[in-house]
Order: sequence, then C-alpha cells, then structure tokens
Amino acid sequence: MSMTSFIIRRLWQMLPTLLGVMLLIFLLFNWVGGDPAYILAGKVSDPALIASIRKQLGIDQSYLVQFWVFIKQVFTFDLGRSWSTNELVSHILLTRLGPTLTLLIPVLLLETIIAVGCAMLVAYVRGSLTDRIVMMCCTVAMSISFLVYIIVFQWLFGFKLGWFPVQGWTNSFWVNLSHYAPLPILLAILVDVAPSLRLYRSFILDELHHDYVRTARAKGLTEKNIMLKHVLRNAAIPIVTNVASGLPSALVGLFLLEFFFSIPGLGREMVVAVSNSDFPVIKAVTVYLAVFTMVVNLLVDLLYRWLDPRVAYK
Amino acid sequence: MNNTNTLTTDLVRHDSAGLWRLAWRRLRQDKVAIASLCVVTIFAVMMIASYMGLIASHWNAEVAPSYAPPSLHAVTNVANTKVVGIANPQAGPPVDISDIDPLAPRYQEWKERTANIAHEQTQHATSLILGADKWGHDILSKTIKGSEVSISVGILAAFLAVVVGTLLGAVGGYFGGVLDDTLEWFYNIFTSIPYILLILAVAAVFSRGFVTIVLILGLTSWTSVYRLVRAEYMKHSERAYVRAAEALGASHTSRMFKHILPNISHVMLVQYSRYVVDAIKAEVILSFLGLGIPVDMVSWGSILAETQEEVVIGKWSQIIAAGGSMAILVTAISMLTDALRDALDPKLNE
Amino acid sequence: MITRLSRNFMYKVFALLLISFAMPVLADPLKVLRVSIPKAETGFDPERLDDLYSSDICWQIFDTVLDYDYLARPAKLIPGIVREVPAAEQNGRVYTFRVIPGIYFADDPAFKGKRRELVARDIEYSLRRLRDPKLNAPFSWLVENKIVGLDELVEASKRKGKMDYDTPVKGMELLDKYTLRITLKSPDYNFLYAFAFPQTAPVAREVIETYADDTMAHPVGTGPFKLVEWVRKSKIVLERNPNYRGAVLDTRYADMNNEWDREVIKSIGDKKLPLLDRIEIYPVEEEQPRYLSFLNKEVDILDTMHQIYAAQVLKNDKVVPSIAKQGIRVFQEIQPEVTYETFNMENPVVGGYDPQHVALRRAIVMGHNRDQLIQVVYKNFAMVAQSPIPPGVIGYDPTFTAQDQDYNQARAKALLDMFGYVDRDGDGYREQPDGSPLIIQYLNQTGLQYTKYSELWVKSMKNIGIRLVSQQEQFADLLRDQQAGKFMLTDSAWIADYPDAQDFLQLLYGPNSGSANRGRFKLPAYDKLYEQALRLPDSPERNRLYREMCRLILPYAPWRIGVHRAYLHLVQPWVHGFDRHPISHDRYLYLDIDVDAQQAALKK
Amino acid sequence: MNAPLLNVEHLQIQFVKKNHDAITAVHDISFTVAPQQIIALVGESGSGKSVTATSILRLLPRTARLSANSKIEFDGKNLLALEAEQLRAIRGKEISMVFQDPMSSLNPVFTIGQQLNESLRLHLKLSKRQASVRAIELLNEVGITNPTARVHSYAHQLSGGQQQRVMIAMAIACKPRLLIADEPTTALDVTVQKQILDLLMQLRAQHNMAIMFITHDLGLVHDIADRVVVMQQGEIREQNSKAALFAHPVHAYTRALMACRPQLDSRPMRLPVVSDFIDGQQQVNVSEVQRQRGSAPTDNIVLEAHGLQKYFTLKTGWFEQEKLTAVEDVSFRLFRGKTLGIVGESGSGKSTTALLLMRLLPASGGKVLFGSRDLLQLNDAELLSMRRRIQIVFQNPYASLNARFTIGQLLLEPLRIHHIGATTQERLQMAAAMLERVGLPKEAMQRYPHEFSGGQRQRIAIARCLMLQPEVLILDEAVSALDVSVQAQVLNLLQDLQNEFGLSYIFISHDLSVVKYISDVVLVMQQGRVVEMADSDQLYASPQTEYTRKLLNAIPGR
Repeated sequence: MSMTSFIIRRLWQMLPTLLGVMLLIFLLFNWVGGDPAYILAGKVSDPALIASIRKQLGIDQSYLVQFWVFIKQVFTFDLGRSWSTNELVSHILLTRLGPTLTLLIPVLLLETIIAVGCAMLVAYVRGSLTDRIVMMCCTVAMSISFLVYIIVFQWLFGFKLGWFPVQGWTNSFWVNLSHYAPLPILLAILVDVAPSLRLYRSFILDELHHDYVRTARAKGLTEKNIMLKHVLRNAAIPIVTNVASGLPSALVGLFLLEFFFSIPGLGREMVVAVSNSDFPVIKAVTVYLAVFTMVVNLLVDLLYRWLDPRVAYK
Repeated sequence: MNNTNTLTTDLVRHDSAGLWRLAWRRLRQDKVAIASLCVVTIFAVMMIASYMGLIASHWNAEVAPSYAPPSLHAVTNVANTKVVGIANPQAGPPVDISDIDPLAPRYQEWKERTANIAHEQTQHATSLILGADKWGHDILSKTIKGSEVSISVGILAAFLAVVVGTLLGAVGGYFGGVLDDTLEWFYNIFTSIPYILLILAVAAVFSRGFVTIVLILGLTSWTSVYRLVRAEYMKHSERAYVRAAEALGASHTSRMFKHILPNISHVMLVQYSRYVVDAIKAEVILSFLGLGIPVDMVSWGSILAETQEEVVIGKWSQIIAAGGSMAILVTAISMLTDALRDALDPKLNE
Repeated sequence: MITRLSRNFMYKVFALLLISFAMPVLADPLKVLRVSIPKAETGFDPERLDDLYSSDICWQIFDTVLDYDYLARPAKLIPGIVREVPAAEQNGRVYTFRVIPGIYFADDPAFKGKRRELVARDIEYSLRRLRDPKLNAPFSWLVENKIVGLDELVEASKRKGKMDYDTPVKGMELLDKYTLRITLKSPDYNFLYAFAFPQTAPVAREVIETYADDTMAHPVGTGPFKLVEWVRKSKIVLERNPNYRGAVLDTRYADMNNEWDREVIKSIGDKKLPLLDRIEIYPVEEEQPRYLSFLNKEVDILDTMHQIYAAQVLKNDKVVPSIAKQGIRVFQEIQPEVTYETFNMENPVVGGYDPQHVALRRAIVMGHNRDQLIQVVYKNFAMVAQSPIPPGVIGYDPTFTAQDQDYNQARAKALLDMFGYVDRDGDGYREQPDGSPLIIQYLNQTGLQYTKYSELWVKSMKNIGIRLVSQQEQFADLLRDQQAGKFMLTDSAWIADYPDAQDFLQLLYGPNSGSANRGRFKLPAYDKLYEQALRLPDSPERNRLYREMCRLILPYAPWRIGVHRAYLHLVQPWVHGFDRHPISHDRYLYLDIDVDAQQAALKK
Repeated sequence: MNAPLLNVEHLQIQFVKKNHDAITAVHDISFTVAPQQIIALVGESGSGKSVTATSILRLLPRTARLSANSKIEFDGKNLLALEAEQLRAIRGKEISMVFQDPMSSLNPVFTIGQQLNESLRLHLKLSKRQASVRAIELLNEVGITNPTARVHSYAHQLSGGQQQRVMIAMAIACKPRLLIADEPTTALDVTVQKQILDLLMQLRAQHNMAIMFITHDLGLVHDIADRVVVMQQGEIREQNSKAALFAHPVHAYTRALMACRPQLDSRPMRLPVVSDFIDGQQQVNVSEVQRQRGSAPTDNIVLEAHGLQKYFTLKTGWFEQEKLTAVEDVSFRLFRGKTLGIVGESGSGKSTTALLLMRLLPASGGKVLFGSRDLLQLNDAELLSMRRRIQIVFQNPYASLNARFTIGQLLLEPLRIHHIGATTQERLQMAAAMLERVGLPKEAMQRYPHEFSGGQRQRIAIARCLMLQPEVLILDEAVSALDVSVQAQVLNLLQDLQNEFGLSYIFISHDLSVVKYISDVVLVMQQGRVVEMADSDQLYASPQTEYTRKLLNAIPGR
C-alpha cells in the first residue's frame, strides 16, 4: 500500500476519534460544567443580565443544537472569546504556542541528546557499579516532586546564586532564549532526563540482547562501532517515536514551569483558564491538542515506517 | 505411601513452589528490594496506624507558635499573641448597642455564663522534631497524616485505574471484533487528549473532594493498563495453554479469568505500583493548582502547596518533611517495582 | 553529511547560549521603569474593564474626566480633562462638564492621519457605550438608573438588538462642542465619582469602531502614555504619548509631615510631566518569583507585595537592615478595602432576625479567631475592621469600635449554651436547639490563600464546638452560588470604587439583595438611613447617618467583619516620586528614575 | 599441513547466576580441528555444544567465566589471551560464524548490502565501490538469484533459506580459514536444509576452509562431517572420524543416540531409550520384532474429513480484501485404533487442520464427520460433550500447560468441566492413576509445570487429555520440541497408550522419520492441500508425487 493512501486512510480514521473527543469535551463542559453566565456578569449581576448573557452564549438552546454549534466552531477554528479576557480563543492558541515552543524545543533536543548519550554510556557498562549508581540516582531524582524542584531551584539559581533571572518574558525570541528560558529549560531537563535515561537504557539493553549484535561482533566490529551504528540505529526507532509521541503532552506538560516563571505559554494559559473556569479556552486547548496529538501520532507512524523497514504501510 | 487413602485434597494445595513463591525467592536475594520493601511496609504501617487514629490524630491541634523552629525540647504553644495587626490609635470606646440588640434582655446571664466558662488556654507541651507550620501544627504529625491521604489516593486511584483498564483490556483483547473496535475508539479518545490536560479539564468541572481526586486520577489513567492488558490477552488467547483449555471445554469466563488473568497478573502488579507512584505525584500537582483535597484534610500535596511561599522566607521544615518522605516512599516503590518486574519476569521461569 | 551538519548546528546553538549568558544587558539611555503586578491583566478597553490591574494601566493611557489629586488624603477629586469639577446644581441633580479645548488623542491609524481632538461628545459616547447591551460592561452600574432618558434608550436598544449611539438622550445635553450637561433622575452627591473611573474615560468612537472586537488591544487615549507592546499576561510596555498635553505636580494638598510627600515634592517639584520614557509592566502570578525578581533588581517597583514576605521586609515597623542597606523604600498602605464573611440571612439555619438565630450568628462571629487571621495569614499586616467602612474613604470614623465583632471564645460559647445550641449526642459538636444537627457550610474559592481562610474557620468553629465544613469552588461556581443565595456563610471582600462610605454601605442595602448585597440582609431602619444619606452631600450630618448605619448592623451580625488589609509596596532607591494613591494606585505620570543609579545597580 | 588449525584444550566454561552461583556448562574438553576439515559437534540440548562454539570467538555473554587453564589456539595463537584489537582482526577475517536463526542474526534496519560491505571494508579495506561489487559477487556465489537487486533488500524481505545464504555470504566474505556454523539449518525446512548443506559443501571445496558444524542431528552429521565430537552434559563422550564413529560407536551414549532415532528402514516395537544403554551397560538388540503398520479395508472409520477449507481474509484497502488460503479441500479418514500421520513443511496447513478439527478455529467449509455427526455444525452444548471424545496435544509443552496451575489442578480441570467423578477425592484418584500410567509419581500433583523437564511436561499434557478418555487424540508436533532421546520415550508411551486404550491418533509432524515410524497412513500436505495420501510403508517406498520424492530425498542420513 502506498504512503499516500495510507495517510488518507489514517486521516479518515481520525474522524470518529475526533468526534468522540468533541463529544467528551462537550459533555464535560456544557453538561457537567457550571453555568458560565455568572462569570460574564461580573461583580454585580441581576437575573435579567444573566438571562441575556445565556441567550448571547446560546446556552439556552438544546444540547443537540449546542453540540452542533460546537462542532462548527471547531472546524472553522472559531471558538469565540475567552470569558475572562475577551481575547479571541484562536488568538490565544496561536500566540501562546511560541513561548511554549521556545522552551519545549531546546528541552526536547537537549534532553534527548543528554539522555541518549548517558543511556548509551550506562548501557555500555551495564551491570557495573556505575550503571547501578546512575540508575539509583535516576530513581531518586524521579521520586522528588516537580514542585519541589521548581521551588528550590528557582530560589537557588534565580535568587541565592543569581545566575538567571527569576522570571520574565519578552517579544524577542533571542532575548527569551538567552535570558528567560535557560533556567526553566535547565529545570525541565533536570527533571525529564532521569525517566528518559531509564527508558532509553532499557531500549538499548533490549537491542543488545539481539542476535545481530553477536553477528556484528563475530564480524570483528569494535564495541564502539556496534553501539553507535548497529545498536543505536535500532534503538533509535523506539526512542524517536517515544520523543515524538510525547510531544503533545509536553506542550502543556511544562505548565508548572510556565506558571512559576511567568512564561505566557499554552500550559499556563490552561491552568489560568481552569482556575477562572474559562471554558472556551479549556475547550479549545483540549480539542486542538487532541487534533494535534492525532496528527503527531500519524507522523510518528510515518516516522516509524521510515525508520523501520520491517513495517509496511497497512 | 502407596496407599491411595493418603490422596486427599491436600494434593491440590499450593505446597510446591509456585511462580509467586519463586519470584519471592528471587526478590529475597535482592538487598535493594528488601530495603525498599521495608520502607514501603513502614509507610504502610504508619498509614494504617494514622488511619486508625493511633498516631497523628491531633495533627490539626495548635501545639506551638506559628513557624516554631524544630526542637527536641518541649515547646508550649503560648505565643506572643499581643500584637494583632496594625493598631488604630484613635480607637474609641465600644459603641453601645443595647438599645437595638435583641439579646439585650439577657446581657446579665451572658456575662455570668461567660465568666463561668474557664477560658482554657490549651497549653500543650510537645517536642517538635520538625517544627511547626504557620498555624502552629506539628509538622511531623501533619506529614504522617498527610502520608495517609496521599498514599490512600495513590492506592485507590491506581486500583480503580487497574480494575477499569484490566476489565476493558481483557474484554477487548480476548473477544476482539466490534467490542474491541469500540473500546479502541474509546481508548483513542482518551489518549488523544494529553493526560495532564485531561486531568485539568475534568478537574475544572467537578467539585473538590477526596473521592473526586481518586475518580479523576483513576478514570483518566486506565489507558496504559488497558493497552498492556489488551495486548497480553490477545497474545495469551492464542497461546497453547488457552487453546488446550478451550479444547478441554473451558468456558470463556474460565479462560479469561482463571487461565489468562493469573498469567498476566505480574503485568498488572507492576503497572499498579507504577500507577501508585503516578497518582501520588499527580495529587501534589492537583493540590498545588487548588484542585486537591478539602481543607479539613492534609496530604503531601497540600503541604507542598503551602511551601511555595515558605522557602523564600527561610522555612524549610515542611518542604523537607513532605518532599522528603514522598521522595523516600516513591523511591522505595519504584525500586520495588523494578525488582518485582525482574523477579516476576516469566522468562526466568523457563 | 547529515551528522556533520547537525553537529555544526549544535555547536552554534551552544555558542549562542554561551554568548547570551555572558553578554551584559545592553545599556538603555531611556528612562525605563519596570513594574511587577500580582495578577494578569485582561486588556485595555476602558468600558470593558473589570479587574483592578487592567484599570490601573488604563489610568496611565486614558485621561479620566475627573481625577484624584496625587497627594491629597483622603482622596480628593480634581478636574481631569474638564476646566473644573462640576458643581452640584439643583440639589445634586444637574452637573455640567466643560472640556478643556486642545486636548488630543494619541495618534492612531483609526484617525487616518489627522489629529483628533477630545470633545464633550466623546464623554457622552463613552457613557452610552458603558450601557451597550452587547458589551455587558461590568461597570455599567455606574450609570444605571441614574441619567434621565438613558435607561429608556437602553431598553429600546435591547429590543432593537443594537445600541443606539445617535438618538439624543434628555439627560445628556451637548450644550456646545466642549460642554456636556447631565441631568439625573434623583439627587446624587456621589455621582461625580463615576467620572473618576477609568471605565468612564472618554474613548474615540472611530477607534472603537475600527477595532471592533479587538479594542482590548488598541487603547487610544489622551493620557501621558500609550501602549506599544503587549505580550499577554507577561509583559505590557507603555511609552510616552507625544500628544500628551503635559502636566505639573499640584502640591497644594501635600502633607509635609509625610516623608513620601516630601520626597515627591523634592524630586518632582515643578518639572513638566511625564518624566518617564518607557514603562515595562510584568504580571507575575506566583508570589515567590515576584518577590525574588524584585530582590534581584529585575523590577523597580514591587506593587502590592504578598503579606507572607512582609516579615522579611518589615520587622516591628522597621525596614530590616538587609533591605534598608540597599536603599529600598517600603510604602505601607492600609487599603480602602474591607474583607468580610457574609451569612445568608434567608438560610433557615443561620439566617433570621429572631434572638436565637441572632445569637448563633454572633457566637460564630465571636468564635472566629480573627486575631489569628491577622497574625498568621496577614503576618500582622492588617487592621481589625470595626465596620464595613475602611480608612481612607469619606465617612470613615476611626473612633467607631465594635466590641461584638472581637474574637472571644468564652462569650461565644456562653451565648451558644444560653440559646440551646449544645452538644446532645456527645460527639464534641453542638446540635441545634431542636436537636437536629448543626452544620455550617463555608463557601469560598479554590486557591492557596482561600484555603487558609477555610482552615481557620474550620479550626475556630471546632474550638467552640460547631461543625463547619468548607466547600471550595471554582470562581464561576462560587459567583453563581453567591448570587443565587446558595450558601450559609461565604467569604468576600470589597475594595473602594470611589472614596465614599456609600460604596461599602450599599453592600447591606436591602434592595441590593441578590446582587451587591449577597447575604440578602434586609433591615428597614438601615434602608431608610441609606436612602436619606444618598440625598446629602459630604457633611457631618451624613457622617452621623453613616455611623448609625454601622451601629444598626452590629446586633444582627449579618457579617463577620474582617480586616482592612495593609500592603507593602517596595520601591528601588532610584525610583522617585512614588506615593501610592488609595484609589488610583500607582500613577507613573508622577514618577522619575535615576537611570545612572538603576544601571549601576544592574551591573553589580 | 599436520598442525591443527584450531586446538581447544581443557576448555571449561561456567555461567555465574545473579545469586553468584555458578553453573558449569562445559567441563574440561579438548579437541582439534585440522585445516579444511569438517568437524561436527553433536549433542542434545544442554550438552554445551553451542557454548563451546561461541566461546571460540569469545562471543559468550558477560556472565560466562572460562577457567584459567582453558586454551583455544588458532593457528598457534591463543585466542583467549589476545587483546581486543587482535581478536577483532581474527573475527570475521580468519574465523567467521553462521548462527541458528538467520532472521534475528541479521540487523533488521540495514540492507543486506550494507551489512556485507561492512565486513569487506573492515577487513579487506575495500573502497565503497569495490565492496558493493564484491557483495554482489558474494550473493551470486551463495546462490541468491538477482543479487544486484537483492543487495538493497532488508532481511525481512527474504525467505529463511535466503537469509541463511546471506549469513553464509557474510561469513565467507573475507575467505576465512574456519567457519563455525551453529545449528545453521535447525530453523529451516528439510528441503531448504538440504540446499544449505549442499552450499556449504560446495563452498568448502572452493575456499579450502575448515567448518565446525554444530548440530543435534546425527543424520546430518552422517551426511557431511569428516570428524565427529559427541557431547553430553558439557563433556565430550566420544570423538572420532565419521566412518569410525558410525561403524563402531564406543560410548553408550553415542550408541543410544544412534538407536533412539526412528529409522526409515525399521520399525521396532519399542524404540530404545538412552537409559537402556547407560543402565543396562550392555548391547541392546534393536531390531528384533518389527511393528506392523498400515490400514486394512476392515478398519472402522472413527473420523472423516471432507473438503475441509480455511481462508483468512486480510483487509488490504478500504473495501478490498485479500483471501489467504490456509487449508484447501483436505479430506481423509481416520481409522479406529490407528494413526494418521500428517507431514508437511512450515506453512503447509497441517497445524491449521488440527485446529479446525478441534473447532479451535472456525472452518470456512467442509465437513468433519465424527460418528454420524458433523463436528463443524455442533452447537456449544453438543460441542462440549464432543470435546470429551477428541483431544489435542500441542507442540510446546512449555506453553501448553498453564504455569500458574499445579499439575493436580491441571489434571482435575477437565474432570470438573465435564463433571466426571462425583467427589474431589474420586477425581484425585483418577488423576493419580493417570499420572502413574504416563510414568510420573502421584506426588507430582502438588508441583508446578516449571519443575518438570520437557519430556515430563509432554507426558502431563498427554495425561490431561487422557483424563477425558477420548477416542481420538490429535498430536500436533507433539514430540518435535523434544530431544531425540526424550522423543523416543514419548513415542513409546504413545504406542503403549494406543495399544491399551485403542486410541486413534492424528500425528502431525515435519519430521518424516518419526511420522513413518508411528503412522499407519501418511498424508503429505503442501501449501494447504493434500499432495499424497497412502499407507506409510507404501508412501515411503514408492512416492507418487514429485513433492513427496523431494521431501524424502532431503531426509538427512538417508
């Protein structure tokens, strides 16, 4: 089966999932969730105002009509405005993505490089004391709450040592990257490396158990060559797909950092929206991230097929 | 020995070394695993004792001044409570309201009764190993009580996730077909939404409470166990021993739960202990966001949420107590999980 | 090939990172003020404003019709864009505004290259806009049920589905290009305060119509600064508005005993304002980074510092040496604000005006450990509130002392015992006199700060034997339940919209039940006094009425009157002219910066 | 050329377990390989033959420990003392290896051309272009058709035989002097096995290399080896030239190995087993009485299949499906008390047929008459009662017994399902009796499957089926996973049980000698179809179809 028809088929298969996601979100917010009219009415409100707002939002309509409206909104990329700031939701999504990516891309790149590098090293000395100590440190590092890391390290690096600014963000990408992003990035890497390292080590160890490694040895290749060429190339398949499929979660996963470092990213937007019951924003972020996830999954599949000649397009 | 009368039901008892027992033997040789197991047991005992009210039942009693430093000596809770905010130098005498007060006729009785109530100034004297928090609560008791809630959240949420995931995964993986397709659809919906986003979205619409947290964490994280169990069921339902059971005439239920389930129980156990860790960690984040447990309870998450304003003012006790005990427990569970996974690895039995 | 490329790329990235760490911040010769605020802004369309911090920023961009004197305390109205503060004509029913000619809006593409002068029509337009049904303006109440003909126009517009901006309104007469006369339905001596709100600041109709849905991002005003950069919820940059008419400091109302006033006069004097070139405002919602960034000299003013850190700055009313050494100045302000918990007077358990329920409420009030609230939560940076009226507003009486709101466990217990609220089943908690369980539900918002209030309530009530359960809700749900009266006891706070006690006393006015009066307190005697006071200008007679109203509420205890919070505002030594205003807060118009000192400090 | 090419002396290998216990895999063995000689290391599983082979290039896992006086000399150099770099110069250049499973031994993500080039460029220092040219030549040499295109293929795109050819090409790329082939044909079908062996013989002649051939199959050894080393439990039992060894086996174990394996030309009543030789310490007479096998017109038909069909449908597009035929028009008759053998290579549909008969897979068409009823038409309740009468034993005794059940639970389960026996006590007695019948002590009931050896487990599996006292027993490759000596025991047991209970067997296997030995009637399958069916003696003596002939010719040691 060709790649094009594979992609078309996969896109087609996304529709029921997307519909399900929309239904889930709709049920959560339009059915379970509270009445938004009161937020919009502000400090002092009266029933007449509430009624007029309800009418304006269309929530006096039947659920079926509301769901249909929601579907239309999703497909036309027009989810109205934030209830708390009146900002266009589409605008929120587009502008908050930049800061998140400014953090996310360096984090992903550096973290993957560091984690894979260390994983190769400890896998190479597997079973040794170094290996065991590194693994132990990883487990301990993973066991400390992210919150503790942020609170302590922001205090330590941002204030006590004064190496980085404590908070801030500008419109300039380079200033952000050079001044405001390093500490959050460092923290994210610090926290993320441990689990990745463990995972990648297990991927590499799995590969080391394969017979082709023995074949390569029997050929007379050096251990370094075997690790860097044969093993890494095979281990790259699960590693790359793992990194790529973690991308959607990572987009909002940095929310604590964004919160503490006042970085106007998607994650912080989401948290603020949750605390303000800003449903349009939560709905939009959720739906579009779901779409993004599906697209990423498709790309991961393609990537997987590209990396692994064994898997065919079916 | 050859007497058939000795044949009793004893013969089907698990006297011999079953796989669990073998795993336990392997585990016993692993010093790290045993140390981890001890730590987990200590926490479990602590949690049960706290649940039964044997320890830390007065975690919310004021036993010391606000932010009393750690001390091994007994401290009383008589604080220098003289200053109450910013004084108003122009304050006049209390306004007389007796002319408009519905209670005025009983002023005399009120006064007498008030005088009779001995204003018992509770004077506790406790040694505070970890100091006190802002209300003067003993941080040690608070941490112990907090561990009870945090671990319960972990245990229950993980249990819920594993039960839901296993049931759905077993049904989908075993029967396949339309049933499986429907469950897969369901699974796709849940996994399309990033986990933390899903938690936030669900938390945004539900009211606070212990049960809510357990439900939120449990019902949003069944997916990975579903996936694993489904794959295992697909694999195992093709296995010869299941085929053999079918050939013998064993029913679907018998094959699903009597035959296959014990064979994948190690997967569930390992996944379960991972979930416990995840849930304990997630509870912290939820508490930080104010979506955690109600105020009359305490958890590690609620303690850590308090610490965000304490580190800067140099109060480290709470973050060390809660963050530290959480790190110790989670480390122990993780190490135990690793050891369990290794010990239960079915490959080792061949 | 690929590996070589990517390696090269990685080197570059690393090099860039290294350089950027090593690179000192480029020296900026402009006078740049950096401020940190504790809540994210929402936007800068005056009529749409709801939150405090967006309003404060609008105050820098827009000129309000009337303004507050920078130094006068209590706050004093002065003319903004009008020649003088209008006199109350016809017993406070008619007010005439005379706009100063020659005031121009900041340039904007909406004006198509022409200079745009501010005229009386703009004020009239803005008032109408505040009532536009489509806008759901949060502050529309400022002109609701007041101006003759406006409410009728709004009703007609609602039916049409579109606000009528053109049909003349009887109560808003444009006498000429620069003169607007407003006629009210009934006398209101506080009406003029409505014109010292950023929400009524005149906007140009062309701008509003040009930007339609995006007006929040396009504020065009006549004020000293204009918006040049906006990274939502992260950074707001204002720069000097070249079209600004200019201003000088008015020192007539200064208090020369006050060191802050002296400093303002010394450093600003009669210089032509504004002095700043650029203001960068950083909203930071987490307290730790906000505080740390100020200590790191990343910002020049730390606006409204959280009380938790107050003890780090101020000990026994003295600035701690480490802070003082750096020359940081600490402004302590008691906000014109009151915190309170209101009972639902219609609730069968806690409501009612009969002695039994009155006794229950008063016992709860006395049992609530407000002292600890002040000591622990506010770190002693708060003042016990004796009445709903806070200091700094007209009508505040410092001698008024309400004994029955003081924390007194013994009195609370005695009162409960007297009225039969005793523990019958021995579980440690009291039951109602009829034997049914007594459970008080305390409703407030989710969030760390609110959790502290809840903890204190649970604790305090437990100490007098009352079972209180705390229910924390999302903000929207909280508002809904408060409005709908679905609560027993709920937490609230009110900050002065204008410096008059009326703003606070309306919170207990019977007809306001269900909106501002959330507890639905209805006391005819109180309502009568309130209506009398409305018809009086600021006078000792009115103050007497206010005092009596405060006294009237005490026996019925519809509120647990809380505190007036004190806040610290931290100012770096190179910032001059700082004097926190109780209503209009930070006015950058009057500030100056010693750029050399700022840069020197940064280099260190 | 009298100096040995490889000289192994006092080789002793231990494996250290996690708990620091050591298991000795190879005990102090010594042997030599002369240049251009083919030496065969023969032994059953656990004999240490593969460990010995892998130890030569020092490819053992890290847990392996060699004793201090072990010596492996190649061309006068002690391989065990070499620096890593020197060793690498020998690996792939002087000594190369071919492994058992070619699929997993090739790197899945590199093309076979890339993998071939790697050796060529490493050891022969060829340029990229030269290496590519040479790779194609090599592929041509090992008999890969269209090598120019094949260099760009990945391992999974080749068949098992082709994969092994590629492995061999890789091994001979640098013209090694010693090729170690570790069970190179075990995973392959018998016809492919023959081709690979022929290729190896041909290459040896061309390249003048010595080959060390590791196998469990004595028949194979007989076909190719110059010299044979027989190993058991990590020790060498006997080594000699092939001719001498086969003519005069000295050690009892060697003799036992030779005797255990069913021969095509004789069918003793009972196969000799190893214990006969070891315990008896005497010459065992192998072929006195011959068992008679074959069908007679008077035989009763117990089960009859008519036009059995099975298709699998694959979704290939949105609306298209592809039909894969697994079994097509299979018909046969099974006579009461007799054995029907089904032989075929992998993918021939023989196991699918077994599953269809058991209704473990739904059939796509056909009839299976069992008595008067069509098995394929039974409803659930009828099927349940029918299951008492027809049972199946699977290939892998490790997989077919639920590891979480004790043997007692395993044996009682069928009784409980079918409500046989009134009380647990009664059922236990039945189980104990059955265990004793298959040669296991009744105490085994308390134990778990993992505590038993493969042969014992297969006995348990058989016992479990027999608990229901079925009429028909399907044996799906039931002895294929067992070592020859164990296989003989199980085959003997099966024959005994058939005699005792009058069972009818359907015996499915890829091993033609075993099928010949145990079957009355043999059915040959290829690609889902019946190629030929006849009485076994007749079929083996005069095969009617080309395919059967090809199969029979490929039997090693024939």
